[in-house]
Amino acid sequence: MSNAITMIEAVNLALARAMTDDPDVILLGEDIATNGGVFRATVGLLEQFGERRVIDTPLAETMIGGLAVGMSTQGLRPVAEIQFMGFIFPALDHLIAHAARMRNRTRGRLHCPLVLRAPFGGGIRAPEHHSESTETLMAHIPGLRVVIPSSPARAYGLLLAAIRCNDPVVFLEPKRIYRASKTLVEDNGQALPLDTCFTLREGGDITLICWGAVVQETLEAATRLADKGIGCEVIDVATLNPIDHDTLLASVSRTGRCVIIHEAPRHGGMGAEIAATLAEKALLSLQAPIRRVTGYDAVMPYYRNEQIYLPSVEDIMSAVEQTMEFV
Amino acid sequence: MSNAITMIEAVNLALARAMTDDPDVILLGEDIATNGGVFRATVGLLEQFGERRVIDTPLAETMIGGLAVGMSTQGLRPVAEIQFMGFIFPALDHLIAHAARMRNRTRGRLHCPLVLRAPFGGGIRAPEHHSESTETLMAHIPGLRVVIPSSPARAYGLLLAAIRCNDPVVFLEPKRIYRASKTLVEDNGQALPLDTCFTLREGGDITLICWGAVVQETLEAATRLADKGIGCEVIDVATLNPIDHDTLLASVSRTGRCVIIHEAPRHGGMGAEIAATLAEKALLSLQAPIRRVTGYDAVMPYYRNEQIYLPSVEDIMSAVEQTMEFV
Amino acid sequence: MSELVYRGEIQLTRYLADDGTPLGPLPGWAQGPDPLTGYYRQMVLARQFDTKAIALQRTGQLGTYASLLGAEAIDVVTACLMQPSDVLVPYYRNHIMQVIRGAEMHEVLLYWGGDERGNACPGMNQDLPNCVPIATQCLHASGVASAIKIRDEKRAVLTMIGDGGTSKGDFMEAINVAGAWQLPVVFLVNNNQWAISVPRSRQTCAQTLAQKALGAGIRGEQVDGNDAIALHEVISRALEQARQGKGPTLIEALSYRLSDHTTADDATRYREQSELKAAWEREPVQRLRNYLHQCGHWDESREQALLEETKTTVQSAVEQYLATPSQPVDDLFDYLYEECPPGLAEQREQARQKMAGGEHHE
Amino acid sequence: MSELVYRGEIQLTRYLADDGTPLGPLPGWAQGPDPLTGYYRQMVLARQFDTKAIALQRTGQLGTYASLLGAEAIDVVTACLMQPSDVLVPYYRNHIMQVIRGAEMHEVLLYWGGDERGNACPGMNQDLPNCVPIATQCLHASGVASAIKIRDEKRAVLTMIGDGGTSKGDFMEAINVAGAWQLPVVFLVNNNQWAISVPRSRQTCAQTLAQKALGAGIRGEQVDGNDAIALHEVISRALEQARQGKGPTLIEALSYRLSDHTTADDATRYREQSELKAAWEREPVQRLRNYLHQCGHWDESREQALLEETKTTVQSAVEQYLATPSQPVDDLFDYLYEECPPGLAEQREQARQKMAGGEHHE
Ligand SMILES: Cc1ncc(C[n+]2csc(CCOP(=O)(O)OP(=O)(O)O)c2C)c(N)n1
Ligand SMILES: Cc1ncc(C[n+]2csc(CCOP(=O)(O)OP(=O)(O)O)c2C)c(N)n1
Ligand SMILES: [Mg+2]
Ligand SMILES: [Mg+2]
Repeated sequence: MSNAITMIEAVNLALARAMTDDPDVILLGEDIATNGGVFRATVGLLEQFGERRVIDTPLAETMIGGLAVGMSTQGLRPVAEIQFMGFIFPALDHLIAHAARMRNRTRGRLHCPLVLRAPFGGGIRAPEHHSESTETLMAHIPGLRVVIPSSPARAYGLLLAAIRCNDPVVFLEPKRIYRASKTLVEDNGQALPLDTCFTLREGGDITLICWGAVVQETLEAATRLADKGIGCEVIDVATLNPIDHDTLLASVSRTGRCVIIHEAPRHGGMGAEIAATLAEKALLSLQAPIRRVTGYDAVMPYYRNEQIYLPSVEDIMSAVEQTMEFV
Repeated sequence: MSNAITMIEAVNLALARAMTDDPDVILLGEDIATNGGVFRATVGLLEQFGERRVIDTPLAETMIGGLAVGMSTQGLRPVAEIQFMGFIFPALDHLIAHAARMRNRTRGRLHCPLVLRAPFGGGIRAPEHHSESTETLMAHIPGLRVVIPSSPARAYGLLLAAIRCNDPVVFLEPKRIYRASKTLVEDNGQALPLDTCFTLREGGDITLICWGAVVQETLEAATRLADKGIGCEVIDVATLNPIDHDTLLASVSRTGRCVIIHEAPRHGGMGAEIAATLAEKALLSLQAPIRRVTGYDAVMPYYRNEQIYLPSVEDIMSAVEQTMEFV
Repeated sequence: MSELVYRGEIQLTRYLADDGTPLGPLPGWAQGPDPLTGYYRQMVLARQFDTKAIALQRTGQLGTYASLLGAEAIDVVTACLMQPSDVLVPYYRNHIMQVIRGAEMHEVLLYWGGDERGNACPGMNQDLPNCVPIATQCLHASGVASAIKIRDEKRAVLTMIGDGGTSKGDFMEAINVAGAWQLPVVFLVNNNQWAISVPRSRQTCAQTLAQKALGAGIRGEQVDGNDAIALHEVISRALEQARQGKGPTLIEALSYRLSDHTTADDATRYREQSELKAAWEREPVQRLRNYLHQCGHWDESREQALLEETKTTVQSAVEQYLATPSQPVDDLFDYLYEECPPGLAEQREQARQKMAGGEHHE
Repeated sequence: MSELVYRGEIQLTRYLADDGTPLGPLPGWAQGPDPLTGYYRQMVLARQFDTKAIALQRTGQLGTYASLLGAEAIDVVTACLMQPSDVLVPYYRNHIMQVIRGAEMHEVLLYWGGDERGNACPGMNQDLPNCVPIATQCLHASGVASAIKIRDEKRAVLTMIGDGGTSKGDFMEAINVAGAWQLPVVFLVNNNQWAISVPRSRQTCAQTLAQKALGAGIRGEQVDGNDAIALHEVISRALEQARQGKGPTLIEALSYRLSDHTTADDATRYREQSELKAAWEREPVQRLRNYLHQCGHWDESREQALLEETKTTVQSAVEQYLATPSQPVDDLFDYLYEECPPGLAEQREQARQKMAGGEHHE
């Protein structure tokens, strides 16, 4: 059966499916059980799977990270929720110092098949600390996989993949598009690959590389630019570590032009890694400098001004046009 | 009076000078008082400045970060030590969510003039977690300054600058070269700028950009390459946020070739930011792809194998030679 | 063979029954009209403010807002007992406390209206701004108290935290170091029984939150957080001990979150109406009004006048809030570093153009 | 008006005086040769191992090493009381514990010799590896215990931590959730009085570390960590309660770090010789030997035989350690992900060439 559902519903569907398929999958986090999560990602799962498997934790993110590490060494597959990415920092120690290293440290004797989910990004008029994009902090860490869906179908397929993966996965959900659109998602239990980008639109003039909520703006910009005769290839990177550089490289080698779009601050953002790798490996194909359309290197403003901070369709179009004009 | 001293002695000298000049400078950390720090960075300071200003804390890094934030809002200038960078993660929340934002959050009413010092990097045969380079995690954060000295004189001048700066500064000390050499350092109380790179060697053929302990290997490679007729310009970035892109750009525009060297993993390392910016702004000057010589995207191995992980003089020479051969 | 090496105890202080009648002899000061009528006036103001803020949110004129309904006595009594030279390190539910400490009411609205100026509050001196990441403020409070102790001053720091927040390491590290260093700080737990949807009983199996003090070796006590008289006694003593260099205290104030967690929350999803109803029988404003009525310090006409007066105060704050123009685009950039670095200045220029050009770049 | 709402107590258990004489009646089991002579044998082995490891470090054949001198009774008794199906979550000072749990002694040396295989220890089943970041292991222990509880198994988890580590939020969050969820876990604090150079008294003003349990609402007790009989009593009870679903226990074992913190440390910089000397009067190995002598379960000839035997055991482990070739370069890359991703495989190839070419590329 397939249904038109939102991205948050797709997350819920994938969780339910994973829990049905595998009794070792358990959920933990703040307000995820009775309340079904502050965004309702886990709604109904307590009723369906019981309180042994859908667990409201005390309020402590370091603890959530540490518990997930301990549980996963014993063969459980904890899917832990951090309520907002702005509160993930206390859990980083356990992700970096333990989850990412357990298999390596024990030469394969133990491993940490855990998933840490967190909504992230701006645009929902939330209070301070509820709108940041700090995926770089995790994507830079060897051993962690960092995955970001940008549609209901990819949320479903990638979350299933993340849960089944025997490596620790940080699964970041762009909450601005939790309910942006409904699309058909078949609950067929099929995972999507964690090691490939998704080409969402083909085009021959320029490659637009993006992830997260700005995939929407990027696609919109591509549509509008098509009217102006510019053919944009739009690629959703989706997995930021390890990155599927091959797909990106193939596209940019063909188009010769590239704009990278993300919401995180530019300085040291993952756009830099992509641009650096492309510039290294495709230098001779490049017909113009690779531009980045990103958040500013400033603190995410409180919500009144957040639209100034977020990359807009116009920002993307302008960057594309400038890149196209470069000779 | 100027004396030939090691880098760790220069750190000690700068701390003593700053404390002498300003009664608001206080030190806190684990084992920094009676023991003088596990690397002896703070040796003698308890005796000189008393236990009100040189404070052994309970064992808790989150606490060290949080205390420093609180203290600094009241006009103290805490210089906190994290014993090893591998234990900095619990303090990140206070750095990212508070220190980096306090001025912005209060529209200038309060600020956090704190310094967080931590030794970092590999090469001293230390146990697990004692050898990593995770500067990206802090350099990516708007509002934090990240400074890395690579000689006794720069340690002295940059640490003074960091302490006097009204922004929060993460001061990372490459411990492999704590005692690598002694050079003359004048205790003249003069700070070095936090917003410029340091050109350590001039050369016309290629620009080598680096920071931290590998500055030594880079300089050594440059010397050896000079014998082969390759003129290397060596630039120590020193401050990773905000980066002085102008100096880098000017050099690379001139040489047309560039290799970036750092110890941190490549993926999402700060080398990517530098390469991406150079490739964007100096594309037409580039005669060859910008290569990065870095740590692997793997966990830092235990010490028996750490030399495999660390960039070597030969690695740098080889990257330079390949870059020079590119046509 | 076992020997007893440690014993710790926790006391609960209360003076007024749920309906405002004294449970026994009261402290002398509580017989007169001051400071209790003053407290009462502020508590009513707090409640008016709260009602209005929720209305603004419901009509799209304010962002997500965290109500203080049920915490009026704790907020007001504490703020009134603090001296200007003391330092408040608030959490995100201390609206009236901040106003009493020097914030403008419209600034509080600006904060919840998504404007950084609402956290600036020049009137608050060295007080810290609102703190969203749970429990982190406790370490800041210990840091502020360290500064005071290092400088040998006679000032107290007070910080507030919710029941949920006491599960977090930051809180426990903060009370521990406060004990180790005998810092002049008071940790005030607003135990309103819920952390969003998680009840107090699920945070910890400790019978009281106050006993967390025993783990840190510091004084800990419980107080009825709906009882202004008990709050006054317990908090003033703790503040005074802090100022006198007699070390930190952890106070657990028993209250009840009468509202949803925030306007983004719907508490009917997870808690029983009956529990809420019962809590309304114990609430602080009515209780103090009853007591003041019994003493003859309050009557219906004063009540009406107060309602008028507070309505006007709130209304004028709302107007000032609504009339506040947004910050200029430069303000996104100019407060981050002491001096805006060149790269950021470039981005500021881009942002200026983005706004000026209505998004139309060349 | 105040009423008492909570009272908590901490007991200290000990059976043997410093010189090994019973302080009163002993448990029945402690009269026979077993398990005490077994404990004693392992404690002597531990000490031999420790001496040898330090010697290896001093001669450049081992990296920085953390001595267990003074913690032999805690390590040995605990390890012997744990069942194979229980899970150990060690810190970095539990060498003999790991050996008793199934690690090979040469693996322990490999770990301190900078080789990941020293943390692999296939013999340790589901036990966790050495943990360097202080206190983080406590949360892992609670996580492991959660898995056991979720699966409704009758197994216990035990984790160890130092006195210094009890100041860290991880520890406090771990004991709190263990209480909230009534997890089958034992937190064993090796209070050896020092955290590198920081004395126990500076970590906290709590009179005991055991009372931190009260803050979490769980059982807490002190035990003489130099007294094998007391350790056996207290730890076996706590493990059994955990296995029976009766919840967690925090045990503070009072010991003394007779060595430097690690071989990289020089304790004479910060602690008095007299304190160290006094501690040697209470140390666990001599104390148990004295007791066993008194009972007639031990004598000089057995002692000599044991010393010979343990020396041989240690020596052969050392030989095996020194004969172990380094890991191939691929091992830097192959254990990180379940499957090595393409980008990393490329780097592996570079590393292979770097090593093969003696650093000469192309
Ligand atoms: C570190 C962190 N985690 C999660 C949140 C999201 N959050 C905001 S309030 C709250 C519950 C707080 O409950 P409590 O401490 O009891 O305070 P109350 O709001 O009830 O006054 C949560 C989980 C947060 N702000 N910070
Ligand atoms: C999070 C963290 N901070 C600092 C260190 C450095 N360090 C290693 S051992 C130690 C002292 C630990 O003392 P204690 O907990 O009493 O254990 P002991 O070594 O005395 O057994 C410190 C500070 C660390 N390993 N981890
Ligand atoms: Mg609450
Ligand atoms: Mg210790």
